[in-house]
Amino acid sequence: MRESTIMKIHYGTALAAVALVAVHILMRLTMGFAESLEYENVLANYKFVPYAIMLELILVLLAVHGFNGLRVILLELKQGRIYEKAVSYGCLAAMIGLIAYGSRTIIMTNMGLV
Amino acid sequence: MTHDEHKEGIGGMANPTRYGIERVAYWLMRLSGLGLLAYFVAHIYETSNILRGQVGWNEFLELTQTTEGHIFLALVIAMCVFHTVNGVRVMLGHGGVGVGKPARPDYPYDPASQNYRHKIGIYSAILLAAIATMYGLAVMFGE
Amino acid sequence: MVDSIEFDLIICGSGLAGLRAAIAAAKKGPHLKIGVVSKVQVMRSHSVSAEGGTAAVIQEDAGDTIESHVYDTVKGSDFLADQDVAERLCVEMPKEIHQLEHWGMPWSRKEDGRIDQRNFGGYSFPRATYASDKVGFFEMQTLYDTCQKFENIEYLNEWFATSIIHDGKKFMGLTAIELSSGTFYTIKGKALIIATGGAGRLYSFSTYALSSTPDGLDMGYRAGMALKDMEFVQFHPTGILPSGILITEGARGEGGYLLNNKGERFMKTYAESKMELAPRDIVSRSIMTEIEQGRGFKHETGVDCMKLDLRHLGDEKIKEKLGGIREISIKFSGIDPSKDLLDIRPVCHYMMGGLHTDIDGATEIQGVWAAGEAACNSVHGSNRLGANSTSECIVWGKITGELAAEYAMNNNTSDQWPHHLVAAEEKRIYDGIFRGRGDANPYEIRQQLTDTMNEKAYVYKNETDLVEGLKKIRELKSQTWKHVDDKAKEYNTNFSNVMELDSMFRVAEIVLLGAINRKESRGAHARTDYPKRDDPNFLHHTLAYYDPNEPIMKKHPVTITKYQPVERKY
Amino acid sequence: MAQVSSIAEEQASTLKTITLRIARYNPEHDDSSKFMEFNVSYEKWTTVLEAILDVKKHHDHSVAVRYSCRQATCGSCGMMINGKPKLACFTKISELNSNVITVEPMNNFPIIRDLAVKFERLFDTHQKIKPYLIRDDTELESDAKEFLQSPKELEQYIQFANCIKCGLCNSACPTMATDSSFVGPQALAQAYRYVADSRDKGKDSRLKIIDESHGIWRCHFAGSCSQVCPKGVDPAMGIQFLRGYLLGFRS
Ligand SMILES: Cc1cc2nc3c(=O)[nH]c(=O)nc-3n(C[C@H](O)[C@H](O)[C@H](O)COP(=O)(O)OP(=O)(O)OC[C@H]3O[C@@H](n4cnc5c(N)ncnc54)[C@H](O)[C@@H]3O)c2cc1C
Ligand code: HEM
Ligand code: SF4
Ligand code: F3S
Ligand code: FES
Repeated sequence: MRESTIMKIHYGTALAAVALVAVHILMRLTMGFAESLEYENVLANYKFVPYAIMLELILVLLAVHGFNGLRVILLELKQGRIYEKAVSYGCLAAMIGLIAYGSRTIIMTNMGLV
Repeated sequence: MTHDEHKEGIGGMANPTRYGIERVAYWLMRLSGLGLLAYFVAHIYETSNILRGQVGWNEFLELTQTTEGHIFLALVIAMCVFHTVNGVRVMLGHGGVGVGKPARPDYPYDPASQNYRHKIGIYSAILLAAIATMYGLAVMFGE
Repeated sequence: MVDSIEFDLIICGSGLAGLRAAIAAAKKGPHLKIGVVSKVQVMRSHSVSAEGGTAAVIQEDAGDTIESHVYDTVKGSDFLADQDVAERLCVEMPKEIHQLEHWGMPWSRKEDGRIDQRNFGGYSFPRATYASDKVGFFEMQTLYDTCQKFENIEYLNEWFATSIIHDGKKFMGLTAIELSSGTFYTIKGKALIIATGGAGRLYSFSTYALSSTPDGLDMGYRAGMALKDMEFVQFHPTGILPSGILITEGARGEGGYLLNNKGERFMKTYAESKMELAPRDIVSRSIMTEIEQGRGFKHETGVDCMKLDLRHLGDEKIKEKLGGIREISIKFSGIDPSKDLLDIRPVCHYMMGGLHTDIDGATEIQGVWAAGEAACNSVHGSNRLGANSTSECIVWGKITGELAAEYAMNNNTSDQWPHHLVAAEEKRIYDGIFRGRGDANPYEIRQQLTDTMNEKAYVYKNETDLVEGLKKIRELKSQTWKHVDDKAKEYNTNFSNVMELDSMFRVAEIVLLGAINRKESRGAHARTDYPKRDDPNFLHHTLAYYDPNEPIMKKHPVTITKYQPVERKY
Repeated sequence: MAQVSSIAEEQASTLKTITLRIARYNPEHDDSSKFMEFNVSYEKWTTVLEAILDVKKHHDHSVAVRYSCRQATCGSCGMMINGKPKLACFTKISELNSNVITVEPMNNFPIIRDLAVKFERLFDTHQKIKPYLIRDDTELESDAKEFLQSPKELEQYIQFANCIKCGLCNSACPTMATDSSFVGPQALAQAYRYVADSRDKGKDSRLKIIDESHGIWRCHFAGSCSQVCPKGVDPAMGIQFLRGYLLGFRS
């Protein structure tokens, strides 16, 4: 992929995340922080489909943004063909891994598999 | 390698003292990005405990409901707010917004891109991060 | 065995002349392998310091004419210029201004988008094309950047050329030291262009870059070429104190005044119609006369000086058109020209002389051309007009670049490589200089040499001073000064400094001998003991040929086409 | 030290002195860099370059240092002066306000010896971004009338054209400190210089060149380049404008 495309995604994910994370955190705060973390409330959140979709979105956006950020830092730290390939694919793999792991939580909770 | 090329290395990249506040912002941005990434990964793991049912969730929640946990969370809030606000500033800058206009430079030179708009952006990111952290601490410890 | 590399065309020197030649040659011969050899990194050549302008007739619609440019040049030269050469300069130059523009030169513009020009000394039309006051810098950038387009140009950054190898008639190669590694190389080639610039660091008070030493001239001289008209050294009226950095003539071109301690624009006494914009030789002499008659100032360093007043131009105009000298005067002298007067004094600025060439820039050795300040094709005669030098560099850069490329395409490298000459050169440098065992500090000797030139061969000269100066130079030379402390190979600037000093002795000697022999006053050569121009006896060029004992001095006729010498009045 | 001082030696009474510490290192022979200290006297206008050359003249001929114009125009004399990248010829001792002045070779450039560093990479990256007008060749090679350009259009790029290739920006940039493949602020600023020139039509081809994994995106707007530039070039500004094109903020 062109570096500009990657970086557009980086900025795009960040911008989209700003809005969504804000909602996510505000949810915590409107309810009262501790309350919001109670099991029932959390579970209820997960079961509310629009909220679950939002969580999934945040997950994808931040994983993409975060691991690309990590890739950038690692690329700048050290150079070399093999190293750079390893960093790129490594970050991609970690990103996919994290998304998969997080999605599992969201999907299973949402479908009531707990 | 580094020695041959006489690169300054991580120390030089990191050293925020020699240049202006812009360099400090650069450094905080990196740190907070990495910190947030670490928190994010941990957070995904943390929330996955919900799959272990009420007992599992509460067990894990207790682990974080300590003073250390709160301080850690406060730090995350700080990083998050700084990274977000500064991120918006950096994004605007990267798009060429607020970095001044090309003009004939007159001695003594004063680079237009290092202007008060971006400095205000940086200071407000720091300030907002501090306010949010305090608010967060108040909420967490205030119960 | 000595390390060896090979090019089709070698260009020694990467100032305006060298780079213009490289582009011309690369275009002419896209398959030629061209090597640009320079003792500084290519784009750092002295030419970047040129400030004020480049002369050309580009406003014929506004009344300027080529003819007028030719006449101004010839008159400015005090009729020692070869008039066919001057004409060539003026005819070729307009195209070059536009060519540079097409390559990206940021010329300053008029509101309607056309290239602007400013006033300069000795011209009857404002024809100095300018880009703020960083003309040479921007020209160098334009040429260097344009060079980057050509794949057949290679840059030998920081290679110090030491000698020209030839078989008595025909060029074969160069010897040079790569400074970063200290390796001695032979560079074989079919053709050579010498563009090693001026040698103003012969004087301690000088506008030149510290790298402007006579080693390039000396290299040609030792190879058997003549040095021509070396006695004509130009002193620019306005070198700022204490550094000697140039305040461009453009400052007066934009309307600056020269003031004496009575607050008068004293130039009215000396050049009523042109005032501050008379040719440089006249203005410099006027300043020295004022000082001698007690109407000068003392700078805090104790040196006599005069004042340059730019205040009435206003801050905005100074920033717009003279930003470079504004920076220089604030930084190096602590004076903001919009508020205070500048302390100035005549300063060594240009050498009219150089390696003797014909109108095409060809030297006396087959396959070798010379261009730019290192060459003397006699376009400037005994006094160059400001802004005509960058013009000369560009025009003859192009001419020699094309001719040398053509020659290189039609000739082969000789297979009889004269190993013994290379061995002799290696011995001269390493045994003679590097391992020289003197105990005098060469830097102090150099200081004394350049001070001597300053004192004995300044704006006004006379027999006694010149003879004393010559004696002093020879005495310094005979001291055991060949002393290179630094024994490392890598980046040994101690070594190159001493090689530069070695060349200074020979070239300083020729400057002084030429000045002693020329018993008249003409252009920049002003003798108090012979205050008049003497056309019957001295309307000729001076040639100096190398001889191990004493230079062989000869005369060479001046080409006069249209304009018979008359008295110069401004 | 100033050139006329030899004419007026009696001024010596006004002299003050400082300690000049010069980093000495020849990678071919030494294992590590060492500092040598010299006492040098100075006047209010003495520059660091003059002080170094004074040491070279009177104390130690072997100090390796690159210089030429001594008027901040040729770009030779960049070095670290008291920890910051500066031009030696454009830094007066009196303005440093310090009794000890430490000079070291510029960071992020391989050392040849002492204060002299290799510039090959800077020259290569400069060449890579096509630092010349791109336009139909027949137009460029004609020497007929000029392309018109108003003073306003000139102002769009003239500040970037002031670059003297001294490399100070590259030695200050945090990315350069670790990334030896980064094009660097010097070259990026020059890419912008030509893109912003109303006579040029090579924007797309230049944007393509710098849009790679060690290209323009490795700049994070740290601004150090602009803060150290001795010529007011402001590479940081040019870089953000270039990136503006790539992000579609500008056209
Ligand atoms: C301060 C100043 C301002 C000026 N302003 C103007 C002006 O406004 N208008 C104008 O028309 N003229 C001006 N001049 C004159 C003009 O700048 C010079 O005449 C012109 O730049 C000379 O260019 P050049 O190409 O001949 O050589 P230079 O630019 O002097 O270059 C010489 C080259 O030769 C190389 N070299 C020398 N010796 C060796 C060696 N032994 N081995 C390898 N390489 C070597 C050097 O490295 C360098 O690359 C000015 C001169 C000065 C001093
Ligand atoms: C939601 C608001 C956020 C915004 C607006 C934002 C914005 C940005 C921007 C603009 C950059 C590029 C900085 C540069 O190139 O100099 C960046 C880098 C980065 N971000 Fe974010 N980000 C946000 C959230 C996050 C989160 C939650 C994480 C963690 C998962 C994160 C991790 C990173 C990392 C690791 C980098 C690389 C650091 C660097 O290059 O300096 N960001 N962010
Ligand atoms: S941009 Fe400034 S600091 Fe960088 S090389 Fe050019 S002049 Fe030097
Ligand atoms: S210092 Fe480096 S990070 Fe960017 S703004 Fe300048 S290039
Ligand atoms: S010596 Fe030329 S920039 Fe300092």
